[in-house]
Amino acid sequence: MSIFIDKDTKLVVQGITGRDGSFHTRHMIEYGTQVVAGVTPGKGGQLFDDEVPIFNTVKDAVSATGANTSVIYVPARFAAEAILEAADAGLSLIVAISEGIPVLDMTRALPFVRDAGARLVGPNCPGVISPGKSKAGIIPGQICQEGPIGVVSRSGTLTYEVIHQLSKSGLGQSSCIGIGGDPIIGTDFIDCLSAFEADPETTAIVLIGEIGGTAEQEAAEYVSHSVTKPVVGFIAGQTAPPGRRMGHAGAIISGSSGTAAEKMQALETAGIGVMRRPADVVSLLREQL
Amino acid sequence: MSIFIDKDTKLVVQGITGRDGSFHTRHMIEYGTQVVAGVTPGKGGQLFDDEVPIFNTVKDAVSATGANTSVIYVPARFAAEAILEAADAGLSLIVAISEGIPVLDMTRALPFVRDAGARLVGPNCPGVISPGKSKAGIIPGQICQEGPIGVVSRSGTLTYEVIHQLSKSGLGQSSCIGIGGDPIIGTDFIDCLSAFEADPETTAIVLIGEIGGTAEQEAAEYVSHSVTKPVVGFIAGQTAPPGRRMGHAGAIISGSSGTAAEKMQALETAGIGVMRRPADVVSLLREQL
Amino acid sequence: MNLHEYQARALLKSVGIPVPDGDVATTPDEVASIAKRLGGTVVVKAQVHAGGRGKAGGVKLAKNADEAHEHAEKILGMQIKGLMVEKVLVVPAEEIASESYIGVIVDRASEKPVVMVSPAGGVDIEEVAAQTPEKIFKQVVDPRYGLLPHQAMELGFELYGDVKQVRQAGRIMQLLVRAFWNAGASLAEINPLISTPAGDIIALDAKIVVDDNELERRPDIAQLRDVSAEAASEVEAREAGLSYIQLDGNVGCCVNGAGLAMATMDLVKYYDGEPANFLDIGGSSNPEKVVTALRIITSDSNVKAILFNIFGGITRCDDVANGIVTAASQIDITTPIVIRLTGTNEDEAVRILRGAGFEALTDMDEAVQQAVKLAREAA
Amino acid sequence: MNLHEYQARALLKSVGIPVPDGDVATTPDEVASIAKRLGGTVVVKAQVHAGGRGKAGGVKLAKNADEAHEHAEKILGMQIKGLMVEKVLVVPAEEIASESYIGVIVDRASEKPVVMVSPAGGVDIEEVAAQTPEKIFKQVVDPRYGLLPHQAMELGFELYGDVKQVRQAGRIMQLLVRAFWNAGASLAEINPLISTPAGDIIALDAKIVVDDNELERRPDIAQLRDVSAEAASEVEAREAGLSYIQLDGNVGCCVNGAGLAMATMDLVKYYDGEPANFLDIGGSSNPEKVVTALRIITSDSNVKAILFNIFGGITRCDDVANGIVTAASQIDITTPIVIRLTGTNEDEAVRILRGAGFEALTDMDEAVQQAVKLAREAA
Repeated sequence: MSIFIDKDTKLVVQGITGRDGSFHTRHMIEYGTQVVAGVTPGKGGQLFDDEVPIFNTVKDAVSATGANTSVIYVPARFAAEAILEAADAGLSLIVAISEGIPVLDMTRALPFVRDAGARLVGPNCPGVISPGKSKAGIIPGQICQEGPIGVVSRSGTLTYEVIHQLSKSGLGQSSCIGIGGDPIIGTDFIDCLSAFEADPETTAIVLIGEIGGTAEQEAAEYVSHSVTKPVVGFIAGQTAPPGRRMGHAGAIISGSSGTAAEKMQALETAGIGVMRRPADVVSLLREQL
Repeated sequence: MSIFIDKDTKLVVQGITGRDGSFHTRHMIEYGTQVVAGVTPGKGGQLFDDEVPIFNTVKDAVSATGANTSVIYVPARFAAEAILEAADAGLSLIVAISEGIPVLDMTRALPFVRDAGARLVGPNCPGVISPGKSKAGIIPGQICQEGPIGVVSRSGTLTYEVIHQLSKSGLGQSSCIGIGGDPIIGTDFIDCLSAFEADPETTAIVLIGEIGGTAEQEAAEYVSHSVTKPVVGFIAGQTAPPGRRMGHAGAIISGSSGTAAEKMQALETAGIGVMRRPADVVSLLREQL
Repeated sequence: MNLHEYQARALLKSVGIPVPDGDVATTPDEVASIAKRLGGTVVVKAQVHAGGRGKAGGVKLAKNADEAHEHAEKILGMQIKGLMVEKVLVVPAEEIASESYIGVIVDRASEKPVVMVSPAGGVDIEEVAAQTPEKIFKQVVDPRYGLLPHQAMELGFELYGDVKQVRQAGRIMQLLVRAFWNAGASLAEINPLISTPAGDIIALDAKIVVDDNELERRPDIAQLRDVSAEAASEVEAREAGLSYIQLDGNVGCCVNGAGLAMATMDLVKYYDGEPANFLDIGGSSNPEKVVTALRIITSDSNVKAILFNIFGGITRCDDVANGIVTAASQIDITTPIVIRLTGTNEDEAVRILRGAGFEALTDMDEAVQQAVKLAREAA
Repeated sequence: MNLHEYQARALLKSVGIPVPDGDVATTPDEVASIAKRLGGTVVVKAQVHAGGRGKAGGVKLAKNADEAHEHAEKILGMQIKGLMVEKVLVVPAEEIASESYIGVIVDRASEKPVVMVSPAGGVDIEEVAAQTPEKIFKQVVDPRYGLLPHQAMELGFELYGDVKQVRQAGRIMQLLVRAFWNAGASLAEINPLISTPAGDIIALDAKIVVDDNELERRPDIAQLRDVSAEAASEVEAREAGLSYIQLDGNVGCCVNGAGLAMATMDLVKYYDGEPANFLDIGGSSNPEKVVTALRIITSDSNVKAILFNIFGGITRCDDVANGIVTAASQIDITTPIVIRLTGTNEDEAVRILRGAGFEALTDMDEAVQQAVKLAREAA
């Protein structure tokens, strides 16, 4: 088992012929993902790398291939519309990798996605990987290993660092979800915690947060009453100055709210093992398992 | 029993101090309706006719009085916004009497009403009356009589004519619903047929349609498989020329569709007794009861 | 309210939809000068609210300005389906590689605007829908989002194979939805939408129907109304707040409420009479409206009997009675009048009418039968 | 991106929000001439991206043009929270009957913009929220509908008793939401929104923060950026596509990915060091970016050791290694460099680095500890 994606995931890649799209499509296929279609308007009827059929529209791709999941690599200025197209075509899972989507575009796109009954992961995220099964996004497959740890994170390379520490120590992962670093995202910590809690293969959960907003505090509150599995957590940005955007649009301390200290406090209060540094993940998990 | 409104209906009147609003509020109170509040921005704190408290906003009216139903008499250019305000305030039933609301306003307002979980009756309708219990709208109370006949209609005075025929013959009504003469309305024939079918007090249903659109055909189809009670129907506009709007915005034959002949045919096919003239309602009902 | 082609194309142009150059004219000289300016072959098109202008001789090709002048002389002033041609549109004749249809209508079923497109353009779209429905493609527009780019593209791929043309057509669809919204339309269509041999997509003919309820808040659109294209009596009625449609019969009807007005006409027919009109005086009780209504009905020389059918609700029967009495004193009415009144203030109304020598009935069937009989006797 | 008050008020004015007359100036003479034109008492306000301008002496009342000139001489060129004042806004002093707050922010919880209002205006709204939360009223805005008239009225009734003022304030809220949208803002606020003794409602001070992701499609807003209000190194970084924030420490950090960059800074601190900066070179593998990053880090004289922390995913370790080697050949780097690389093309990277005389580590903790130690030794 795993969450969100598995062997049955049939993926359509929006922006398959773009620079990022083609690069990562090859990696996803190499990893064993069922990439059933690509979409680039005007290239309908062609084949990507002589194997993946390209369609003009997501709708065409879905009706021809039965794709159930989309991954989006189109440039930021077209990405919100790509999300709408995916939702409109009836996909149940949409993974938006694109970074730099204006937040107001997302305030308009999200109600559409929710009305369509789809799940959006991202935007501005590394995507989802269920080691040994399927990958929708950019998380390097070679650092992952099948196993019982669920990983959910607002970050990209920091997540790889943590996954790397886990795999090095023989702690494989059920699924790793990058939920994205923007202020408004489709899937939050709680959605993933709830899915990991329900996933019989997952025995413990790693939560990687950062400064800005209150998502980690809400996740901690949720863990305290609704998650029975051990959870360990990390918060990046303990040394970040207030009022400055730390790369991610969502990583900003506004006034006195959204600091790492308050988040780490919330995790501790909820009984979550708090990592002081990424390398702590292994020892903390071993303690709890 | 009755449908949509009854003795427990607590009504707020939007536009209570306007010409139409004040006139009909008095009639509704006289009829025994629980008119618990009125709304006119800027007149909050005053009393209407020394008895009904006026509020600045529907939200205030609801929180102070527990109103569950609104009736709207504001001018057409403000009416769609009044509908949104009522839905936003959490009312479960909104009866919009106002005539002349642009149809594009309604295409935008209706999704909002539906998302809020409210039922809209109208616009451009005479409203709802449950004889002996409550009245939200402008149907003259004195022509109605308590009894077992459910009446649903796209028209105003034509409905009064039919109710008048029924009452004269001792056939009282459970509820009478004017669904409105516009192309886009909140509650359609099928909603009312389904409610009448479920209402134990209603033993037979009168459906009054007119030219334009396909609502009567769909209602007939619905009756054929989902209504067990006797239904009789009338279609106004047998002599209407094509392409001309017959008063109501929705009463227009476009090309060859929406004619009275095709609608009467559909009613007959569904086993509905078709009235040739309003006065036939009594004899047809007597046949079927 | 229907707009003329030249008005509709101006609205399309204002949102950025490509339309051919050209202009509207009311005289053959103007037509010739436009044709001269445009150069080459032009089309002279009658501007009337009627379909089938081409078959009726209202659309003509002209190789040069002189020929355009000749055609204009014939077209201006001609009658098409009973409507006098007072204006013509002069545009360059375009070379056509393909013809499509795109339109936006308010759809009752989805409760939203719907964009309809078809690669079978240039012909009556209702016929396409009836004969080859598989050639019609639809997209419901959520008014909270407008026509989304991918939805426009999806439709565009049904019309064209080349992605550049798909994008052009998609853009035009989005602009058409905007024009539809700007005008407060219930219908906006381009038929045909053509592609030229050079590959450009152009709107060759346009039709827009505006929702009458929008006119109050859109004075710019309201002033496009061409009263010369309507019956004078209908214009007068509208200005008085009455809803009136002239028909061919001899029983003049004056009713409160549109449904009851239709049912009254139907009942006239049921009793073998012919209604002369649809007339709804509306819900208000203004006696002045009744006077205007009677003036309009009596000005129709076909009318041989007048039938009032009033069900008092908001409308007060005594107000209507006063209106009838006032009208009778102001207008010389020779046509017999049958009056049916029931409901609010019925008794007072009967008293007023009797005082002025009118009879008043309370039963609708009885009144209609009497009016039909009187009309037959007078004919 | 923060806008200056004078820029924000221009945006408010452009959508129709009433703001006082007035203008921006860069010299005392300009200030005097604006004050003269305005007549009466004026306010001279420093234009800097910092709160507490009043307390710092950056906002002064002047009874006439001469006094305005005097004040301007002092304010122009002064430092407020480390920022030099280069411009002042000169506006008439308004008589104030009441002060309110209205603002629009993007709210993460509702995933939508939220309008916040408070009758306690003119003071820091965060303090109001902390001390007297019952004085803050909120309305979530569905971006598909905008702030609806009744929602604006509901908020307006929380601020004013008079329905005319409620309508004015409600209208201003709707316009503020429009300005927020037009600017691609993440925050737009008017504080205070005042009522005058005559009853008018006016925006006396305005603040707008723009979402950086909006700037690409809004060149009109992007050109409002005041680079003089930013550290030169941060401007250079942004233009090179790097995300850089200067801090006070001595360990310069160069990392791929924002989360890992923060975690690296945190780890420096964990090992008792002080990070000199946040620097994210992003996901791409362009060696040029690495060169620019090194140039920026080395230009900070506080930096005593440089730490690279690269987790190769999309970023290829060999590209980063090439960047480091190129930079070392172009820039005279005397600061010790500690390099940690792991992931994509790690082996090739190590080969390149060793070839150029650099050591390469693979463990993050080890690298951080070494960099902290080197910085301490050099200090």
